[in-house]
Amino acid sequence: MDIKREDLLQLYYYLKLTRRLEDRVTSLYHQGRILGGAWTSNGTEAVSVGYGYALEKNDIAAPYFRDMGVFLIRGISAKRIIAQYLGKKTGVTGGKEGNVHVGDLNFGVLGFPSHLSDNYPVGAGAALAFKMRGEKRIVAACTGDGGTSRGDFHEGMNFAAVRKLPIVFICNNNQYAYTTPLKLQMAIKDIAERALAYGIPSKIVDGNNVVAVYMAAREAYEIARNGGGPTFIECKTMRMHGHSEHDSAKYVPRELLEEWKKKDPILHMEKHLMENTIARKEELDGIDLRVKKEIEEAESFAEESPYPSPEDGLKGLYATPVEEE
Amino acid sequence: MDIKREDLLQLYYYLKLTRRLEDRVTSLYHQGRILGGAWTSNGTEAVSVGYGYALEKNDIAAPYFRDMGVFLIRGISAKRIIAQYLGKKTGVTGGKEGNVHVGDLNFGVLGFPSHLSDNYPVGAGAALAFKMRGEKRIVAACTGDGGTSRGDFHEGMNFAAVRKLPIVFICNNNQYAYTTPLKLQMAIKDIAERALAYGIPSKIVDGNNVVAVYMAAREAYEIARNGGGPTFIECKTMRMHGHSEHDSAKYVPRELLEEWKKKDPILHMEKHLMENTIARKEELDGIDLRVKKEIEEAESFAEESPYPSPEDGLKGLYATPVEEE
Amino acid sequence: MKEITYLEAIKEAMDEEMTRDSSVFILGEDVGVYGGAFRATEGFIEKYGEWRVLDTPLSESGFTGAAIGSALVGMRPIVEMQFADFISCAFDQLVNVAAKNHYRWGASTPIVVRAPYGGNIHGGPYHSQSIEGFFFNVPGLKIVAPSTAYDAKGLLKAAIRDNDPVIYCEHKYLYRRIKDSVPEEDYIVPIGKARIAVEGNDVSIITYGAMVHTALEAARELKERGVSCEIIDLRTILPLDKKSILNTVKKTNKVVVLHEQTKTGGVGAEVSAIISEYCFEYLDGPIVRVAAPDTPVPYSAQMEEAFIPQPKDVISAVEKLNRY
Amino acid sequence: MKEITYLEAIKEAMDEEMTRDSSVFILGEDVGVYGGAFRATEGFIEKYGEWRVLDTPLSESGFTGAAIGSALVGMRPIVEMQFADFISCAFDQLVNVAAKNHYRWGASTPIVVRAPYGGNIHGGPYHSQSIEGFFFNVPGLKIVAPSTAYDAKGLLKAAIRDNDPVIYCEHKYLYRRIKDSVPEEDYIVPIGKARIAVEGNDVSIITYGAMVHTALEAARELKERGVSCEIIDLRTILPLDKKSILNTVKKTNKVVVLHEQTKTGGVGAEVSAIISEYCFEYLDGPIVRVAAPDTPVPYSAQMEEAFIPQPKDVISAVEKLNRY
Ligand SMILES: Cc1ncc(C[n+]2csc(CCOP(=O)(O)OP(=O)(O)O)c2C)c(N)n1
Ligand SMILES: Cc1ncc(C[n+]2csc(CCOP(=O)(O)OP(=O)(O)O)c2C)c(N)n1
Ligand SMILES: [Mg+2]
Ligand SMILES: [Mg+2]
Repeated sequence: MDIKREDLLQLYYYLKLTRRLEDRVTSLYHQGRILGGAWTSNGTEAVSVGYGYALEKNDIAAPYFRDMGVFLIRGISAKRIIAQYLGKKTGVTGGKEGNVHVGDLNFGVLGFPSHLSDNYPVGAGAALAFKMRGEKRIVAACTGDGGTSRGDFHEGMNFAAVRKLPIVFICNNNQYAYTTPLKLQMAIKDIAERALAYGIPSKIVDGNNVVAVYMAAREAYEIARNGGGPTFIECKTMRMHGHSEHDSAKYVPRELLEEWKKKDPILHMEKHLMENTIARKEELDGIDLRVKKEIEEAESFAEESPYPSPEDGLKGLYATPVEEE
Repeated sequence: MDIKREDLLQLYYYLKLTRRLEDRVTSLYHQGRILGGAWTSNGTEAVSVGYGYALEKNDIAAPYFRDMGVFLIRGISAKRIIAQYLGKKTGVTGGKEGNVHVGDLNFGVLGFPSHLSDNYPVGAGAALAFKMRGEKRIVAACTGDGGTSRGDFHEGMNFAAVRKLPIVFICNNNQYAYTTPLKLQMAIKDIAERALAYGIPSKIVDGNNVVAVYMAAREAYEIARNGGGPTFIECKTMRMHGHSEHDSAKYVPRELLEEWKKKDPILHMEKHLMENTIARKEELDGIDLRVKKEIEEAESFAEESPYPSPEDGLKGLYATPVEEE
Repeated sequence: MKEITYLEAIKEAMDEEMTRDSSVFILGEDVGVYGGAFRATEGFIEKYGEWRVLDTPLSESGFTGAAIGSALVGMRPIVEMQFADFISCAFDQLVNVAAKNHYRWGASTPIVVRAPYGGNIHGGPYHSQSIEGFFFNVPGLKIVAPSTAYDAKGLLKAAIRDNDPVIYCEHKYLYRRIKDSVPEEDYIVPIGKARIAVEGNDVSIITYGAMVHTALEAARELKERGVSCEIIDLRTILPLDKKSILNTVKKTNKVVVLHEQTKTGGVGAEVSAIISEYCFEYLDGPIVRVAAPDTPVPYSAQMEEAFIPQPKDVISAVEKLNRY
Repeated sequence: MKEITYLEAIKEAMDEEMTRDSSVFILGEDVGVYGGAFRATEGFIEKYGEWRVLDTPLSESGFTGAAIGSALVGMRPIVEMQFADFISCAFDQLVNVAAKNHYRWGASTPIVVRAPYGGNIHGGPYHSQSIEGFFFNVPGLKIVAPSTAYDAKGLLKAAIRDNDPVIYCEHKYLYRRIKDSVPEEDYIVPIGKARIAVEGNDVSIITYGAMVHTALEAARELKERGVSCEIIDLRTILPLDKKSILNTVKKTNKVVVLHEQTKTGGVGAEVSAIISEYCFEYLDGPIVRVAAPDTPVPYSAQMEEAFIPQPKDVISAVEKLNRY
């Protein structure tokens, strides 16, 4: 399998878009302009961008909360995301939800329920539907290293394995679950070992190399799409911010951060593109400029958007409301 | 490790006691004298007898519902068990519970909650307490093949592995979960592969060979007792009755049953004892006679026992009742 | 019209809906080859194949989650809990995923969870629970609990066609014990509508599920003693049919609320609260609840019988109230 | 006496109990090095070591189950849910294991589950839930919900010493927002006893948790308008202190029940039902409930404020009732 130049540039664009969007969110948070918390994927953007970009239009993503790249790639705009953070009516959920607890079926993104790994079985169910209906669509479901300790991880993986469903399970192993390091989460070396329990083949990829993530995902998607069943992909990376923007992550050894800083996924991609003369500095700067503008516009849009009305909160409980006479 | 002659005879005795007790329960069920359902371990008795007998007095068992051998070995008498089935006040739970949904801390047996594998984390918690207090006690927790698909299996195993707890996890792999064969439960060959996900060493033993189960358990208990952490033991066996006594198990291929009938754990043990001249036929017959009498007495005891009063059902909700003034 | 049992009604509803709509399918433990622990899906796998009648691994959260996921992309799954008691293992998926999808991000989750519930079958604490209380304070779910074959069929069809997650409480005690008439042709019983099971003037008995039959028995006896009871069968528990509740109170002015669920925090509390909030001035006496005591469901016959509300308990509550 | 915050009270209670009794320990996500998401256990791991303050894998059912197992063999674990919302993942262990152990087989399960709950903090649907409704119909559990630092400390101590499973609902909104006096010496607040927060004559407001402060604010305003409110702080939700509830009704004859939990199936329904069942004749008007609407907790400030009952809602309910 190889990858086209325009795809490489698109990957770069989405890495940048994700980074700049979340950096902006971080600033807004520190300015006190975001109501609730703010979680970013800083340092790990290659995971969501890589697996998100490898999806085809009719596929479905069942993401978790550090998957900003997926939301953007699928078509949930930066505008709606900043509006979401600000609690605006134009946010992805009209203000019902904050931050990345979102989804939009128009773009093939299942909502992320805060409860980690709930989306593993849910994703498997979407894959089941595709298989039952003979559709050539696949699902990519993602969770964090922490999420792999949950029962729903187990039940979702096992169900998908038994029914050989067209789903690929991704794990963003950023080495911490909030403050809890891997060694207090599991007694194995690689999270990929978890997949052995289900007879699901697994791969370990450099989660800071967006091309590697993309290629691994594409390959696994092809297998799934052709009836080969699930794959588990462990992306090894490192969370470079605190768990959320209020957390200074003092519990993470500074050396570890220093080490991973050098492996930054955007720097990595820039180097890759330039050293292989795929793109010149100026071209990348051009992309960055585009991104910058897009984020600025998104912010203006969000700022100018109205807040929902108090009554809006009373609407939408049921898809089929029960009429009171 | 070797095993004393008297232990071998005790293992034989408990196999017989378990079989005869459950055969009696089966008859009572078909006579309509048992209120609810009746589940037996017929054909798989070597599992619970083997792992139960390997426990030491202060250890704790966290069994599941096909572990009659464990209940008996720990000291919950056949009397109380039949009384339990009949809903008598002298039953293990005074009539609150039926069948094998029982436990008794006086004998180091944690109650079995019907929800399969709930006792994996619960067992791990007891092991945690032993480790925290520096006690040289261990826990043996058991579930069925079906139970290994549950989230609590995953969470309990993982927790025990991370904290290297003194617990041994047993799995009675009798090839069916109610009517569901292994291939619809998991996409792996051996359930022992599940243990790889936690870094827990595993063993596969012939679940119809009580000595093999006993020896494997004893060895694993020693490791756990000495700080070596958990082991997972898969006992391969075959459920020879229906799921419960109302179920004729038509969905199980007859040939499979024929094949396993030859491997009956009691026949196996008799052969072992006689061929190795550990015991003569007469001695085994003597044991059988003792067992028969014990069951007869147990039944009389149960039959003659009173039923609880309606008011008994209102008692015992709280350990510390909240006084209403 | 034809006479069928409650269990047959459930079976027919599923069968007809599966024939009508290819997006309807069933999953759960042992629903395939065996046809389910209570045989509600007997013969289905032969008829619809193993991809529309799925035997799942023993993992309630996993297969409920899978049902939700399939529903989000257009399927209409029916999840069978082997016993309602095991729904506790799927609690998180139901409460935090299914119930909140539509409110949070506008996605409809048309799943039905069949929950064989209730006691009086000597099942003991783990095979007899009434589970509606687990979900009664969870906005976004719907809960129904039929008491007749007619309603069992019509409500299940309505639930399958509904676009929201519905917990369908089917009472195990009624499966083969009751029989009544259902039309030959397709029909539904709308979610959210109670029915008047018996009209009467002196006291209202508001109830649902197996207790409707307990109420009927009590009412027959009371009639002989000259007390005329109106029995309201709620049918839908969430959301409650407020109007029917208030109407009967306005008519009789005296209310007994009856359920098999334990008393504290039961559906009866809400019914009572609705009444005293919205038609207090019509009340001619206290609102009396007849319900199970606050304990698990005991196994022994003596204790279980004392646990489950009996006609005599209803009779004495009604008589006391009638004398008030 | 000294002034401490609600959060400090929780911290002190745990600290003192851990010092007093070596069988008390804490487990949950990030309770160790970090001291918990809300810093309730800050410094504990240094003081008590990593085997009494356990950072667990992300697995609520697993570590709640482990807590139960440890309790069965003599420990007194305190389980910290990172947010109460995640207790849904441990529902089965709490409802089917912890709650039923004693009834079923006589084994006591002294665990405390700390559940940081409630809204008004812009947490949205998954970080703002009131979870008492999940457990309110489950016999065998105890549920407490303090509203002051004094009660937070005393009830937590009582919960730790109690031999039954206790769900300790600590309201996140109150953590650092309220402060009050607690004694220097050891004390407990008994489980099962409500308190009169304010004495009054015209209308009773029965409530708990953060809403006690909403009631206080409303009562101050109402006093100026000449209406004297009695405020009952339930403190224990399961089992309810019936006597205190009935006493205040007998005194004022008019009741508003107030809670942040959604209305249908809330604690208020049970309070209302108890009143109309046991002291109907004392009632001079309908029992009015002021509660959150039946939806998840929305994120945006405008919608969240409308969701959470406000003093003005209480005031208008009381005034309407007072005029009745
Ligand atoms: C079931 C559940 N329990 C607790 C939480 C609270 N929580 C939010 S994120 C988080 C840590 C997640 O770690 P991980 O899965 O590694 O993802 P990461 O944040 O590192 O990307 C926790 C404990 C949650 N979301 N879900
Ligand atoms: C969580 C849960 N779901 C469903 C059941 C109902 N049930 C009782 S036994 C059983 C099959 C168990 O299979 P397995 O674990 O293999 O044990 P076995 O009966 O074969 O010994 C089922 C589904 C249960 N006890 N617990
Ligand atoms: Mg992580
Ligand atoms: Mg089995």
